[in-house]
Amino acid sequence: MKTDKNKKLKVGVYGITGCSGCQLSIIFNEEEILDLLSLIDLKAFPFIKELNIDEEFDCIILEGLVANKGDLEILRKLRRNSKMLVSLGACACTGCVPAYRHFTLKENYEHLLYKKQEELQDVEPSPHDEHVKVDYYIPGCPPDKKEILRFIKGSVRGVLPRPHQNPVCIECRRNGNACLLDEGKPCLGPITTGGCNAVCINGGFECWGCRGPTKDMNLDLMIKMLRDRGFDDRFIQDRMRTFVGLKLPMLERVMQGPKSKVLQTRFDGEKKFYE
Amino acid sequence: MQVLRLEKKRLNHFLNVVKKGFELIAPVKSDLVRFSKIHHAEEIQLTKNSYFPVKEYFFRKEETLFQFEGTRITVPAYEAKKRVFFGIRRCDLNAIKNQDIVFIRDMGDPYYKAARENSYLLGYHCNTAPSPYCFCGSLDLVDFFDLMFFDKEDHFLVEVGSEKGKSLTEKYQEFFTDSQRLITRNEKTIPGVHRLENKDISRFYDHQDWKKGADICLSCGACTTLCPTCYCFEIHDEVKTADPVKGERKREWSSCQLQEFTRVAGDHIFRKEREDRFKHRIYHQLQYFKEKYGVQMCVGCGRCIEGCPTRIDFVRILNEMKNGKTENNG
Amino acid sequence: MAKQKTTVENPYVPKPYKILEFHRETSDSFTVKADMKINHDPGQFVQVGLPGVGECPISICSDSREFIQLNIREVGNVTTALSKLEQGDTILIRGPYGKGYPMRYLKGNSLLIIGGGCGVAPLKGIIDYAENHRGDYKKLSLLLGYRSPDDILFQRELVEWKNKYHLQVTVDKNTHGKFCYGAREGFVTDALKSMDISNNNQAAFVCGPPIMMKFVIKSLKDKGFNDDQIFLSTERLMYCALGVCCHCMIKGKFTCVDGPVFRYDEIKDLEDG
Amino acid sequence: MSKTITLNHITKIEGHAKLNLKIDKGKITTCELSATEGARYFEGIVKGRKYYAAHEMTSRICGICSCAHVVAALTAVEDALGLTISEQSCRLRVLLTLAERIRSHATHLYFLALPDYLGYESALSMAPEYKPQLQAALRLMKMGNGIVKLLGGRDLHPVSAGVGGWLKLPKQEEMEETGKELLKVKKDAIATVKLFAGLKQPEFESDAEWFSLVDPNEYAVLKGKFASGKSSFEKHEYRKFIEEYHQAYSTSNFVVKEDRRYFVSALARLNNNHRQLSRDAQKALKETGLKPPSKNPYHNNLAQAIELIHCIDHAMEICKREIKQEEMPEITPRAGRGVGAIEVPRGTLWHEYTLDEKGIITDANIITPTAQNLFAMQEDIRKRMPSLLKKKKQEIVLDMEKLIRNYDPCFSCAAHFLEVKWL
Ligand SMILES: Cc1cc2nc3c(=O)[nH]c(=O)nc-3n(C[C@H](O)[C@H](O)[C@H](O)COP(=O)(O)OP(=O)(O)OC[C@H]3O[C@@H](n4cnc5c(N)ncnc54)[C@H](O)[C@@H]3O)c2cc1C
Ligand code: SF4
Ligand code: SF4
Ligand code: SF4
Repeated sequence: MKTDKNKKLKVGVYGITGCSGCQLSIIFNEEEILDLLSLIDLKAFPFIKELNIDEEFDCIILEGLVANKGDLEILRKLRRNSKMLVSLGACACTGCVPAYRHFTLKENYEHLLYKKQEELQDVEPSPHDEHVKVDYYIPGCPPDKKEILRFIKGSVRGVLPRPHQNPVCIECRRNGNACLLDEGKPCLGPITTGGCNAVCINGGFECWGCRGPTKDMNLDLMIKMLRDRGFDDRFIQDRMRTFVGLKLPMLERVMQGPKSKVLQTRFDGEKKFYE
Repeated sequence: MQVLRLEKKRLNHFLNVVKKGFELIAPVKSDLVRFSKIHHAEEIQLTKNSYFPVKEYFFRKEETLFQFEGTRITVPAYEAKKRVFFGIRRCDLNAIKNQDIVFIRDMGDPYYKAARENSYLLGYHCNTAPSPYCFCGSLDLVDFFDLMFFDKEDHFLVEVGSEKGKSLTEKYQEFFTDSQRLITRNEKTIPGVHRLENKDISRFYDHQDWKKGADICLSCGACTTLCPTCYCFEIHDEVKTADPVKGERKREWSSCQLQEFTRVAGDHIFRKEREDRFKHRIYHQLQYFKEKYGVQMCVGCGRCIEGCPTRIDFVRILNEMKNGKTENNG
Repeated sequence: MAKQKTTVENPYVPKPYKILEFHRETSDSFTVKADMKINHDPGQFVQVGLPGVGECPISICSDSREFIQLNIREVGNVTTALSKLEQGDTILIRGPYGKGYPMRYLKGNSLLIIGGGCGVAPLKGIIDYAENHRGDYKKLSLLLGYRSPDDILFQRELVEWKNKYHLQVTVDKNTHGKFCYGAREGFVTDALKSMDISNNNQAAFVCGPPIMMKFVIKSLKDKGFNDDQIFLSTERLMYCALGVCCHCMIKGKFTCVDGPVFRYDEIKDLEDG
Repeated sequence: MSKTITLNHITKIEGHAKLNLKIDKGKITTCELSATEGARYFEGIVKGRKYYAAHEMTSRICGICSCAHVVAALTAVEDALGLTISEQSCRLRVLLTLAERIRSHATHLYFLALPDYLGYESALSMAPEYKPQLQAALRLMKMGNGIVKLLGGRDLHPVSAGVGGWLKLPKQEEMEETGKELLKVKKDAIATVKLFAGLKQPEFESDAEWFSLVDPNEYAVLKGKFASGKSSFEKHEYRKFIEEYHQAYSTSNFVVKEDRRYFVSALARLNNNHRQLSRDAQKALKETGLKPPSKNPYHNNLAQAIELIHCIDHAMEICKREIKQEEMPEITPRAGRGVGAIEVPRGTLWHEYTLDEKGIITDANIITPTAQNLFAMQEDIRKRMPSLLKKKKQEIVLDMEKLIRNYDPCFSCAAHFLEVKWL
């Protein structure tokens, strides 16, 4: 093959505002992490490295969202310096919980605002792709650690794994779970992009939609189903927006639209789960 | 075929003995009823049909097709676990028969074949429909089993359906006595399972009612996952981190209800509309398979309705199409 | 994991073949010649792959028992990985699969070959076949359309084709005035319209992007062609090529076993999007 | 001669922080340690949400101690709702917390702290010479992750712990299996103590007090009073003792107790509770020669290593216990205020929620260990500086970083942002 086998992919792993969980998800591939390092030329990973060589990268994997001016500067600089920018995790891809601030009342956090130095000035919490072009997304809060591996293993060979597009339900049913919607619980699996192996439902919890909406979601129907199960509109909005509110700009319109009111669905299970 | 008799009170004993020679798989109630490995025959429950079909034991959710190291390929040994399945209903037995057609007769899939060859299918005949969604009576199901257990008050009549079945009854002959009778046709019919009236759907392709189903479909794929006959799959390669020239090629379940199913390079999707995908599933079940193999693929277990989060009852939709009843659904 | 080698014929397992020749056709496509010695019909395809990357269906664009030629366009993972190979490398192939063009039944006819872009690849199989069985067919007319002169495939063969057959090449847009091979600016359909041709003892073979096929069929029908005189190649997502995985199913017909070549009357009702 | 040292991006810590030092004529004129992590206002955004969203959302404060935030939030919410959880649920929460501590300590010790001592820029570059040690670290991390995954459903941001109990309980066999695995990695923990006991630590004494939960029944995890050698108070009274204020150069708050700085950490726990360590942990402690209470913050690493042994022992005990099937309780919301204070890898974590009668969160307050330590850390740096002034700038920087990393600070946690007080 023509590819130069000695020329390893120059990779940098960085984080801006976030919980470091995504970067940990890389390290927590305990059995493969040391092997992984032999595949790539890890130029920078400040989370675990002192020496971080700031230069041209082939691939930057970036955790976290833009929350202050410093973040924005770093994001722009990394974008300039890298052939490829990968948004790692929900904060990076959708804004995650911190971006939920857009949907909360200003008075809830107003008293927390205070004077900060220039570079610490707040920026509206926002995912990477609101500011720069993103080449690949590894969504999820936290991202699936195997998915990160798959991405790295693929990209060193020039193969980008197909991004997941199927709903969480696909993996959930394959794992042999009972459907939580049948128990009256507000699971967002049907409108959420899978790839997490439905971990939340495997663990007994509902999907809160952290990996973002599927391109093919039937939002009208999802809203209708949640209403059938006794959840009010406030609940539905809050739940859907917790992780990916910024990626559901149509939510309000759809909720007010007429369609979900006329769909005839059937639900014969328990009503109301919470309260 | 020969019909034997097994006293009900001896069933558990029989199964516990079988369990010593084979892995025994039967329906168990945990949160839902599902087929799983039996530790004690007492765990088995026969009142409800299993929520998940038994197909995953033959057409596995994930199968390693082969390992590679560079371009050198090693095929794994095909699994040879000897298993006895107990409590499979008529619908699921026919589903296995239909998958046999595809995987064994048509293409000779060695993985499926090995799993099937090493299995003994012991059926359990439904005296009543185990779910309100059943409609197996509307389809042309046949007798297909190694042994079939007919539930009769205090005993089972056990019909022998194959040489394999016969060998089992001989091996465990101390449990069986000759019944001196045959199973009548009447005994083989299940009351209340004739819901599907519209069996030839070829002229309804452009019917407006498909929308009724498609509108309340989430494209979640529960229907195809829970279906005992659905068999589509995808193939992917996975490499080792330590050495990316080593790895394996894997096959895993897929679902025609997904947009991904027909997405090709350049992001073109052939069945982009939910309605097309929904329709495709029903047509494959009731028409295309029959065109190709002479039988309908669907076996009427009703799982795709019972397991669908919105309970899309395609049987009702089809019936309404036939009866010209187009109830306004918005 | 006790793995052992088995001798049972396994339909999923490809075999390694050497690349005899690697030739770049255009900026995004290339032709590979592999030392696979098989009998096949023109229009049939093989599953080509690389370990760790995957497989994809590619039509055989040659007609020989000594080797197969594949023309591949780089669009995704597998095809890009293949593009990095060179002569002497090994690739994994299984096949051939599908029903090719029914050349034997068409003996004595003239052949009208209409290709668009990378759709020309499978059609080259017919050209090579016809050349190898020159006496069996009357006239060969080739109508090949590309987006620009840079996209023209099989430039090595074109000179020969031009001498032997009736050849017309079109380009949608002539980007840099290099009018090679007598190419004309315009769409294939326009060239077809102005072509003096009838359906008399003539079979038409069409392969190209869906839109192009649609308009070509319309023009052919305007020229009096019957549905059963038109042969189409279809493309679908496929994984197994064995008629099982169901991805390539078009209303009950499997592209991989019932196709990829269909007579137009067989599938004209089948379009499901 | 004046010197300015700015450590703009301190590496090998969680989150983002910087240090600003100005030295003029041998005198320190500025010493500012600050979080530069963007403010995320978690306490603001959980307001208005229902009680059951608190743990799910605040878990996102920090990846490495996500279990801690989950358990602290659940404890606080249950406190507010007046809910008591079963003994088993409580025990499993302890196990979850211990598992997280195992992986967090292992990660910190080997990946963040050790390279400083061995003269490497990172653990990764240690790999050729120190492969066995790194593999031991990875085994410990895997152990911790495995338990978190078993109990919580996944490695980070666990989901199975819910308000009132467990949404999905682990199976008995899995617990037994885990117990066996724990026994296998215990030798790695013991080796870790040996390794860290052998490292040369600078002589230094901090002026701060050492606070942790103190529970008469066990080496405190989820219960107990907040105490140092000198004073102690109940968790509900925390606002009387802890005060937060803000500096413009940081996105994290500073916390001081009664205007005096204090530390929470593994070393604090060891100082206060070392008599309750497991037998093998006590034995290991004795062999190291470390005699608690120690005032030297550089001993925090060693304390973490010793805790590894203790956590494994404690976890093994829990794994032996039987798992009973339990239903989640019915919950009727009510108005109330609840506090959760638990021991997490880096010290004591506080969550407080006020609910209205519908169960909606009307007020929230979260104080993380790093926020509590920040001020004391800064003052330790100030105190240590004079003895370093003669050294080269490079060495000073290394020493400072080493000191900071010793506290195992987590700026992701600290900068979720607390409450403001103008200074
Ligand atoms: C019968 C047949 C003959 C073909 N002949 C040729 C040919 O001669 N020359 C040529 O350049 N191309 C041909 N194609 C198209 C070629 O198969 C696709 O371009 C190729 O699969 C893209 O694969 P990829 O992995 O590079 O792309 P990716 O987008 O990375 O594909 C990922 C997966 O999708 C599948 N896939 C994507 N697009 C297609 C597609 N259009 N058709 C089928 N599967 C697809 C592949 O199997 C692969 O596993 C043919 C397709 C079919 C069905
Ligand atoms: S539990 Fe959720 S993810 Fe699973 S099938 Fe039901 S809706 Fe889908
Ligand atoms: S199940 Fe939903 S919330 Fe859970 S990880 Fe997957 S996408 Fe995220
Ligand atoms: S289970 Fe129901 S909702 Fe889901 S894809 Fe099937 S028909 Fe649609």
